[in-house]
Amino acid sequence: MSITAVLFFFLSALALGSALMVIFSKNPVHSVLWLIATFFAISGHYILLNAQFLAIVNLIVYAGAIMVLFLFVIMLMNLNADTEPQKNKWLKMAGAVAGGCLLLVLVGALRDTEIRTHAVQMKDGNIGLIHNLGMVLFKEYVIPFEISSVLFLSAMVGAVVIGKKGD
Amino acid sequence: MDPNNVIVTFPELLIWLPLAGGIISFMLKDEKAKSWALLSSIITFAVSLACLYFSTNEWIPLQRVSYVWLPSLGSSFSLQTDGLSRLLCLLNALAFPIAFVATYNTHYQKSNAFYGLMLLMQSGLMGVFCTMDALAFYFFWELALIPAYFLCSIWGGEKRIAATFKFFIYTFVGSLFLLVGIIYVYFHTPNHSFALTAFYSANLTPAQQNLAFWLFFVAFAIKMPIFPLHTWQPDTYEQSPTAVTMILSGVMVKMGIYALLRWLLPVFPEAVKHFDKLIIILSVVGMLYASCIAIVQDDLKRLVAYSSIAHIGLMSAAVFSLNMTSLQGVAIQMFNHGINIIGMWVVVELIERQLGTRKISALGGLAQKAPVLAILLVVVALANIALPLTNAFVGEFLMFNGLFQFNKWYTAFAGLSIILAAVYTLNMIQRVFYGETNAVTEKWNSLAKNEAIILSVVVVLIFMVGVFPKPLFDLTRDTVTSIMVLTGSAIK
Amino acid sequence: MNNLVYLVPLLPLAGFLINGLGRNFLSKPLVSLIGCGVILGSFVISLVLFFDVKSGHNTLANAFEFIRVGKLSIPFAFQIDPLSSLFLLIITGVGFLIHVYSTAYMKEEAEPHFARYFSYLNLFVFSMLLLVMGANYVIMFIGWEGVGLCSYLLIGYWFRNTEYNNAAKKAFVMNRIGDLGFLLAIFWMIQYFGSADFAQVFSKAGIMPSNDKVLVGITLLLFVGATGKSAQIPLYTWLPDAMAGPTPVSALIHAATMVTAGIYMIARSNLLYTLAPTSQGVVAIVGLTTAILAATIALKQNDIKKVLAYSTVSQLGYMFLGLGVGAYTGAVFHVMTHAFFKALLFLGAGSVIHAMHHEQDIRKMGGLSKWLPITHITFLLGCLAIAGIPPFSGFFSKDEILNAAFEKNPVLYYVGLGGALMTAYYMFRLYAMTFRGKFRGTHEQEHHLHESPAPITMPLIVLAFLAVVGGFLGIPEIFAKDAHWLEHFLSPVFAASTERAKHEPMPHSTEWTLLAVSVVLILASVVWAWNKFSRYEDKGIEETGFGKILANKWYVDELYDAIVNKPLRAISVFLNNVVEKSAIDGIVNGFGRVVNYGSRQLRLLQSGQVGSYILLMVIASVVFFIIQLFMK
Amino acid sequence: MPINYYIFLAVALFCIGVVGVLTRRNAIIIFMCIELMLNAVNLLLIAFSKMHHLSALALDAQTKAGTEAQLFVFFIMVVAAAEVSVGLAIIVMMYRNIHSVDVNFLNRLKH
Repeated sequence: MSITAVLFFFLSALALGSALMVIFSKNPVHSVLWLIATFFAISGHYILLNAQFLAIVNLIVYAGAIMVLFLFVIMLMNLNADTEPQKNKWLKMAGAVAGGCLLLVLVGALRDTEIRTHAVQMKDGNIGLIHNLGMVLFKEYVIPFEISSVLFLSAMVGAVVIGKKGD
Repeated sequence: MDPNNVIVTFPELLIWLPLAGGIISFMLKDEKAKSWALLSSIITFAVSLACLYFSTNEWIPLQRVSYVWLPSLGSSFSLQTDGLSRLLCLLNALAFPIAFVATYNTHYQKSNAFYGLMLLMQSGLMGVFCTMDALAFYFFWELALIPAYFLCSIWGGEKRIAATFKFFIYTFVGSLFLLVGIIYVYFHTPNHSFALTAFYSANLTPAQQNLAFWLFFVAFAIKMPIFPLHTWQPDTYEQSPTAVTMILSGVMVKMGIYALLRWLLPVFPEAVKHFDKLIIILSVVGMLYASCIAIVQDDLKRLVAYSSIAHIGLMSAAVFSLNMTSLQGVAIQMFNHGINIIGMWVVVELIERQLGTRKISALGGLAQKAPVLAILLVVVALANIALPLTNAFVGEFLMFNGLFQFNKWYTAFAGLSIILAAVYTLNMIQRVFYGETNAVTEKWNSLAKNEAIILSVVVVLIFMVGVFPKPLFDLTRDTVTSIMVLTGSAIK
Repeated sequence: MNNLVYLVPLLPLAGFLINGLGRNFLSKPLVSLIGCGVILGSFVISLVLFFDVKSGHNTLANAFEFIRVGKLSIPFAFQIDPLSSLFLLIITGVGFLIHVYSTAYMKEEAEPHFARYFSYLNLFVFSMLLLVMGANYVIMFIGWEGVGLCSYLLIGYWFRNTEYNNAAKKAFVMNRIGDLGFLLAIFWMIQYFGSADFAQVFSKAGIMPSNDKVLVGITLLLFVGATGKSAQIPLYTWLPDAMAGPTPVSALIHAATMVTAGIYMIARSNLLYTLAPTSQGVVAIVGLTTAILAATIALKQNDIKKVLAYSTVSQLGYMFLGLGVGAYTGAVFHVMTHAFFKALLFLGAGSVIHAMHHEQDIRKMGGLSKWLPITHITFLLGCLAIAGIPPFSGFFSKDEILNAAFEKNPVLYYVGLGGALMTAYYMFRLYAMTFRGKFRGTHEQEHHLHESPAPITMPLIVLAFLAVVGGFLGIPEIFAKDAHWLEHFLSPVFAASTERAKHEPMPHSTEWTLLAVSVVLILASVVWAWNKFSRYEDKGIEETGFGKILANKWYVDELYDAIVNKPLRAISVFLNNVVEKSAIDGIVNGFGRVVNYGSRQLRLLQSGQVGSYILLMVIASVVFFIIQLFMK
Repeated sequence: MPINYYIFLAVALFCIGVVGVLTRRNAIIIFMCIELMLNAVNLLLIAFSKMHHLSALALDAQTKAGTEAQLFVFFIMVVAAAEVSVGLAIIVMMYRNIHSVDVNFLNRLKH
């Protein structure tokens, strides 16, 4: 087994395990931390796939900024394990079963696709480099890029308006 | 005037005039709307008379028009009048001024909207009678229906919402069936067209015809209505403002019969042959049933409603007897029934407005207070029971005659309804007009001029057609013959 | 000649319109003048037409096309032939006299009502003329329904009285039942013969075999129509009730003219009936039964007009008997004489009622001959005529019918004779109780008793004259050879029938015997009644036993009420309350309720909780995946 | 590494996210699960991009195929960031109003 394969399986196990912990931990703070772990694992996958830029962005934006925001909010509200009331047990079961079914169905469906043996390039390759992406982003995708700044602006305004107290 | 170089044709005028009138009425002030609506309807009436007059061969270009509408679907906005259409347009154009004059003394809230909707309805009705394209037909069918819904639900009586709801659901379900049916037949037309002629030449196997037949028939049967799909009618007639009831019963039910003649018989000739017995039996049962129920009604409006159901039953039986005599009878009876029942409603309206009640048991002795009204009502009521020399006799005579050619026993049973009709009509006359006056009927003032005139017009029409029906025969003969030919040739 | 033909019905129509529209402006004398004048005009024209016909010239006037559909054409056409011209004379002649009579009889009415009365009367004459002049069954039917309408309007003339209105309604509805039969017969004729024209129908029927199913059907249906209009079993009960109308109306409509429409119709269709002996038998038996039944009821009635009404029903029965045994001329002859003497009797009764201030109970009368001499004499003549005493008119006509019945079947004759005896008995009971003996009314009534004015007595005298001499138009062969003028006159109409139903004439000896027997028996019955009731005292005794049944008219009204009216009402109420409201509306509303209920249940799925929505979404996508991927 | 492995990994992560959304009532956790699902998709996108790149290399050594997919992921992250800011603002407001982040209290949709 090559090193990449080892890394792949290790990162996969880490991602799945942390993801499961996200949904199973009682304490929201723990969930956030497990989610960060998941993101790290996914970033590892990105690196394995030579998407170095995205791996970094993922870490900075997601694991860094967004999750910190989550933590902020949780701590602001002073939530802990006890504050969350238990959901109806049957509904919980139903949710789990439905999710499991979805998994089974998807896996069953995708098991026999014709592209299943296509290989994915690992280790080398340079399209994920910031240079390459930048060339495309600021040439062909410059307008969506600019528009996304408008999106941010409106999100900011929206967050401020929603978060404003009272009235 | 050169008929080949026309700016606007009659069917267009008949549709656009009321439409424009209606839209203008919406914009007018309350008090002006009434006179405006009357004026507009009179203009339409004049146009419909002109349409009758300019109907000879040389004027054909004036009677026919076709616009490109939805070419990709094979539908064109094509209008054309023939004898039957012209007759019904005349009825439609005549009914509205009568209804407006008869209710001139009644004030409706927001009358600009009221009269606007009325005129919209007239436009829709005109369209139904003139169009030669299935999609446009459906469009106008709905256009006529929707204003009726608003008119009844806004200006109706106490239980108007329930009644309107019933009316709407019934007719709407019917319309949906119709739409499905139209699309179904459309896919079986030779080159996917909505034109009437294409429908006539649709390739349908007998089994397909039977299916599509019911899709169409249910819609028309609800509109007419045929037993047992009739229960919306008494409620709606009872709750609607009388002007609307006049139009509903005088003109709108004719839509159903007209549609049977134009859109059902020639399109599904084999299915018609296949189901004729069933439908005639239903119609005859409905006639007797409605007549019996009319006997015990205490509300004038309901009584007239049930009597109308009985009369319509005869018409539908006659349509499905499918012979020259019966169809000719139906063609002219459509006009006659419209006139007569509007006359009945005028009287009911007068009584209700002046005395504040429609309860037969609360009335009595009105003939002493209102002799002229009594005479006019008696004439209209007698026309309603088809006494000879009134207009309805000619139609009913022919319809019964045609039914007799179909089957003797059905006719004998159907004939019982003329006895029952005499029973309930005379009962009504007696209990409303004869006997001694009471506290309610003492309140009677007098007959206003416009009301007397309008009733007199109705009475004159009744006798004119009753004594000399030839013009109506001449008008409708060609249409009836062509329907017979279309239906008959397809059967062979 | 054609234009004159149109004038006959148009004149009364004009009278109707003028009097009807001008009822608020015209004075009573003017109304009377117009009302009577138009009828007189019609009468004069009828006379002209009559002489025209007599000289062998029939008229067929085609006014305009009424209905034309495909091959069927029904013109508005009038036909003047011996039969219709005879009826024209009766209708306009007797009609005119009764109009004149009415001017005095109705003079207490308020002006608009007076004009209304005359307009109705004119309208009636118009309809009746249409009926007899029509050249096809449809025009006849128009008149047929028209007279029914006028009868309705005139019976209910005093519309404030509920009972009168009920009587009017009953008359109209019962007539309508008959009309339905007539109408079906017309349809059948149109279907089978392709026309409703008399000429065409008869010519096509003429070549059909006897007792053909279609002919029997048509004739029976026509007879149903006749039973309605001419008050035969089972539709006769309206006629006695129709006496609610003013007395001249009873005389004109319910004695002289309208009720004989059925006889006219069958006489007109004589060929069809001759070709359908089965129907003829039915006609004869129904006619005879009605004659007897009505006569028995008349025996015990105390209302002067009711007695006359039942007598009319009974006499109509004789006419149908005549038609049924093929004595068409006899039946028409009896129509004519009956029109004379029954109109006379009704008008006489009207005169009595007028004098007695609307008292109609003969138990309260008596000895009126003293005060009402003219009425008394003319009434007596009428009674003699109806009883069938020679040489008064009733004798000849009734004798002709009974003789024909004897030829057909002696049993018919004996039963018929029994009815004739009863007729003589109850008529003279009526006469004796009214004019003989002591006056039994109140003093006040006695004080006001007086002979009626000339407009009332003059028609009485004219009619009495006709009732006396009318019979000489049809003197039987045994008295004088070829003296039966009427038979000769009508022979073109009945030619086809007589040809088909040839029979050996009765030996003269038999005829003489029958004649003698009947006259003696009738005289005996007259004398018996005269003696018995001249000394009548009103003891106020209730009838018992069989008499009670007769006095209550065999309880036929109650029977009809129980088997027709009440069930019909019950059915109607049932249909209205149960079937309409619960069943049909129930189903309709049931749909609505099901939809409503279903929606309410479905609404529970919409818990509003995001979690459940997502759950459903996931489940749905799983299902879609499964469908899409695995179910191919 | 066959693409299948990545697909299954992404699907598994996605389904874990779904289960989380379905079973938890805490709005913040639900929100986090949604982020998890987004990341699963991102992962898949990148895997596909590389697969695509590999097959395109066979035809052209200098190919840039697969870049677009990575840019898509980039944009998804951008949108996610905006979404989180608004979403968290909503949650904060919700907490201010009902002092809970339990989504079951949010059943106003019913009315």
